[in-house]
Amino acid sequence: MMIIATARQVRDGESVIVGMGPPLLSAALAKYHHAPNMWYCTESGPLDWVPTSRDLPAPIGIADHSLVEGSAMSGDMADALGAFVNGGWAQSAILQAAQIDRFGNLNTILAGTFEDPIRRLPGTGGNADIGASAQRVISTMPLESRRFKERADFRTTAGYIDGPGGRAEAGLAVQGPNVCATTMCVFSFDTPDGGLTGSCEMVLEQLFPGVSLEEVQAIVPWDLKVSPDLSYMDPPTEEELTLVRHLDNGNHLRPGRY
Amino acid sequence: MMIIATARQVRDGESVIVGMGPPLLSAALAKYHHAPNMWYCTESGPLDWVPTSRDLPAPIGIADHSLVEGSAMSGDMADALGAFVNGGWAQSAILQAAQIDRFGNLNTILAGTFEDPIRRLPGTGGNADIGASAQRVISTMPLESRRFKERADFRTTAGYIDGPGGRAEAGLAVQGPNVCATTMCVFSFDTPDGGLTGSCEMVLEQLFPGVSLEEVQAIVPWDLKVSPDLSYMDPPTEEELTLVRHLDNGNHLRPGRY
Amino acid sequence: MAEPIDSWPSGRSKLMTAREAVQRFVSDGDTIYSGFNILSLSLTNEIIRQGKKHLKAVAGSVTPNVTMMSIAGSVDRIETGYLSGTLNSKPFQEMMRDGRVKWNDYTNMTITLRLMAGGMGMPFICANSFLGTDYLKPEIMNHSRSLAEDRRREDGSISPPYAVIESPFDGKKALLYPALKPDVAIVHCQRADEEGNIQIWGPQADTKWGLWASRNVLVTAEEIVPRSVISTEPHFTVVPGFKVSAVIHEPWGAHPSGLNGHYRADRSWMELTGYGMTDWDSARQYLDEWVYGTEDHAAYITRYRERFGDDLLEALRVKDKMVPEQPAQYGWR
Amino acid sequence: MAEPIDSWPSGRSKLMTAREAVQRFVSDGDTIYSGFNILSLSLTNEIIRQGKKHLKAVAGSVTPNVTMMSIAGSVDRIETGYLSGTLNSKPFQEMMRDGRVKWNDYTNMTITLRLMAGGMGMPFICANSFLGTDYLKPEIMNHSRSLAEDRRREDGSISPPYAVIESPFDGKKALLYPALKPDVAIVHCQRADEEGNIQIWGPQADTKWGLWASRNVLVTAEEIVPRSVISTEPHFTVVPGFKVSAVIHEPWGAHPSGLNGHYRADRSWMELTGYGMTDWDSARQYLDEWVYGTEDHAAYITRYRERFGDDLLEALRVKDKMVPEQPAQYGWR
Repeated sequence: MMIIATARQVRDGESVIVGMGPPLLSAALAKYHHAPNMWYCTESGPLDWVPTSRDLPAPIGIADHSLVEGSAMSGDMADALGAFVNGGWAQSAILQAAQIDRFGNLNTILAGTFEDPIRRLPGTGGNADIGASAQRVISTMPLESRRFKERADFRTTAGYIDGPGGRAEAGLAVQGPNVCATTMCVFSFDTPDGGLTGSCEMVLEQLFPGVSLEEVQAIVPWDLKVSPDLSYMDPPTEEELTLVRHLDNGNHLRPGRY
Repeated sequence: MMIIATARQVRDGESVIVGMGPPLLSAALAKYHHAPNMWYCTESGPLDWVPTSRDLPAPIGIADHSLVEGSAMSGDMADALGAFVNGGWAQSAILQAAQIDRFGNLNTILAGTFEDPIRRLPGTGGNADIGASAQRVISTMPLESRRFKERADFRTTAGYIDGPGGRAEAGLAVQGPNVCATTMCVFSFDTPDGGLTGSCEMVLEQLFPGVSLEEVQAIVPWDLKVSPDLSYMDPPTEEELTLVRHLDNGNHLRPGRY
Repeated sequence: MAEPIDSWPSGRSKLMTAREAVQRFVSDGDTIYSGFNILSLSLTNEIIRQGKKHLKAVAGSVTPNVTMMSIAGSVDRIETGYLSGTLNSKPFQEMMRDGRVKWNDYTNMTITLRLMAGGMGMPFICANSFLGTDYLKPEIMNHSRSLAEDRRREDGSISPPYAVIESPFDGKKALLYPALKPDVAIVHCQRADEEGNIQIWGPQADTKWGLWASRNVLVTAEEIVPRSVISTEPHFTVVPGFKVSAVIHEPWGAHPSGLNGHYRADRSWMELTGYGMTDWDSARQYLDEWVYGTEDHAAYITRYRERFGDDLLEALRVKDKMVPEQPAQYGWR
Repeated sequence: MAEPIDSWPSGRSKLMTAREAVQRFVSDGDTIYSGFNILSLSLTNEIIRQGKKHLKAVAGSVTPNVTMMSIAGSVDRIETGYLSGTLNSKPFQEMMRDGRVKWNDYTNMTITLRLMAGGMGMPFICANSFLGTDYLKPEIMNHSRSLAEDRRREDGSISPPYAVIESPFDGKKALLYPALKPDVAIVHCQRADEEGNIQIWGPQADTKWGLWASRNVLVTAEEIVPRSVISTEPHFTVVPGFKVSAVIHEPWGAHPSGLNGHYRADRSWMELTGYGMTDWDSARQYLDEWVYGTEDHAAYITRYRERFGDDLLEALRVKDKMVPEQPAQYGWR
């Protein structure tokens, strides 16, 4: 469901920088399903991946060799993260993270504090690079209390920072997190202009079928904003489910997750 | 003679960044003649050119397509000028210029002054980049009074600037012009340590056969330093003359010049 | 205001004529990247035909087509490291002296790095190239024919063309150059597909970063090929299709300069005409006959054939092939 | 002190064994580049065998071989954007917590740019990646397990891992990262010639700049090829031979990771052993059997074949080929 909810956020014809992990699967689903003309790009260098056959599974890593066959360009990180993303050409990004907070800041580095970490995570990779510069950011992670924080244990990737004007103040482009797709619902962010005005807070947009507002609020530790047009997400179609199982090829999907 | 005198300065086995014009010919002569293992590189991207046949003429431009056939690497200016030269891997450079001065600073931009130029020249190209960073710089130009100045009309490429310590003071690596080969003689520079000490002035090292010290001093406008072991350059061998004519293919050599 | 590149949905063909491309994507006052590798005479001539004005030409080294655009009145500002074809052009020498053409000097490397910075969204980048030279003198940075006006800040002060600071890391001097972000890039390539995936081989110079840094990329291609040709040799792609605004099919598009793998430079023609730039009369003559007098590049090539015969042109075609001895394999299954 | 690369005359073969390469070019305390594309297990294991100490590992993303070198006691400092294989390694988690491994975090892009700066002789380079994050807090820059000591200046003060300045051009905030110049780079490639011309295809990541930036480059090559193979596809060369100190012929040199065009990653092996890093016992066991217990990579592969049979290894070989539909031609005559 999370994979599918994320995939549905991808628009046909847009250039997308796809982060490691589940985003690779969501983006592949979008490409096979409703966005054949999206530009599927990963940070290790392959730009505009077009699978040479519908039988191929989704890439399982950002440097997966299957990404080169069918790509329009085989470049490097200076091309993919430097020019494509930091140069401002990535219309959307799909990112996973360990934590997200009220203002959409992401944490990829550790649980706890730097001086006394509960656990060191692999780190940001290109996450911070992408969050700083992509025109539109879609984050994706399971809705769990350890992941949703009033303030992330550590901010490795800038969202709206502490609220309106935060990005401009920090010297970042006025744009930022736009969507967060989870295992129970989809959030948007309350800002009309990329973080200059509005509360810049996460807003509940869509509930998955069978999920209640209360269940979500019970997990999110702050007083959650709810969209006036809160709706239920359309259930996954047979086509989406078949595709996602085929594409995943047993790599990401785990019972009860995603 | 100037072409040959310049070529003789190239050592076998060293990496060389070859500037446009006559240096392309001198470097090719060295490669065909006594330095088969030099690394022949030009700023447009071809690195380590090895002619595929001894019948080939010298390249006539720094982006000559003949430079790609036989090269170990076909890169770009970020590789050739950025990484190879500015990164400090060019052991020698061969540069032409319109003017050189007492301390080996070069001028490639104009005769006269910026506010009242007699003539605008094409400009520095990679000359200033190379002069700033190559480990050893060989400049080459006809010995003419309009070219040899106490101070260049305009300094586009740093030599030792105003003398000892000049480069360090300016923030440049301690190294600089080492040789200037002309149509009448060869100059070295008076510094034991790349410009920290010594007078850093041009020093007459070798006279071409039949040329007198007085003839040279008559053209050079400052009181010229002369090496204690001033010598006469060995006359060009038949082999050198045959090779240089063949390699030039009628492009650079003009009667009475070079 | 030229049409922004993001008005293009992906997957849609960007094939068009040079005329349409210049109409849609080149505006008076634009900064235009046109490197010495590989010049597109087709787009150069079209810019002149459409009488575009006040363009600023930038590249590590610029080819005679920039001198041409200047003499024709389209280019009046230049930032480059090398002006190919100035020495022999009286009109151009005159324009640079009397200020009709203004300029600031950089170098092959520093323009490449400035484009790299522009392409990667950096405000500036370091290089030591001008340390110890006269270029760091304030009166030179803003000499009377410099581009100081282009660098005027909102508060009226003038931003420098390069600046020395102390490194916050080791306290040493560092010379900074501002990022360069052209409005338009014009270039010719060996091949491209309809979506604008551009493939170039041979000396690369500053091409790749010139294209990444430019807002709109207009490319003339010697060959238009299917996507599968591009994607089976993805290492030749210098910028991907989403970065490109217009693709024009233009055989002999680089003439009179050469195109690796296709044809050699037409040196006799260059010497014959020097692109007609040696004096004002020859310049006007050249422009009337070869630019205004031809409606597009096909007509230019046709006139060339009529004037000099097919043989002269065909003689330029490359005959030798450099064949990979052991072609690299990308297989993964 | 390791032997400087300029002690190599060009044109002389740099072929040697991994043992000789590590003996000659890796010294205790060195900063070593080992990117995630493509790891050289051969050189990793040899560094551990020779008991090198106090190495600092750097790369945009580092692969489990860095975790291995840390657990084996060779690496005690890391600068990277991503640590592949930390989550499941108790020993490594322990070492990062108790300070036996110190680190500062960067990102895939900023390490790539820092290597680019190092490779191009720049003191620093700009990127906005950490603006607005907690990384800019002073107490984080120099946290108790950070590499602050490595950044201590002669005057005793500590140079920051990144610094915000005001741009001298537009006055806006700019975040600077210091150049990164490793002492040694270790990498595996598809092919190289004896002189060290390295050719790599597939995802390039930060490899090229990691090699340009490093003082000594040690490369294991799946194939050693004649110069003519290199020079007929010169676009695949990532750095030229004069930049390389040692070339080692090492079939299956990237195992257990994959090599585009040759073999796939050995996932079953990775899951089976996790490079033996999950706990201290399995780590010691793995090191004893697969590193100390094998004299070189050939012995490692032989043991693998003995243990699991040839089929398991051979099954990884790539069968499909991606054939250029219209091979680019470099001809010029």
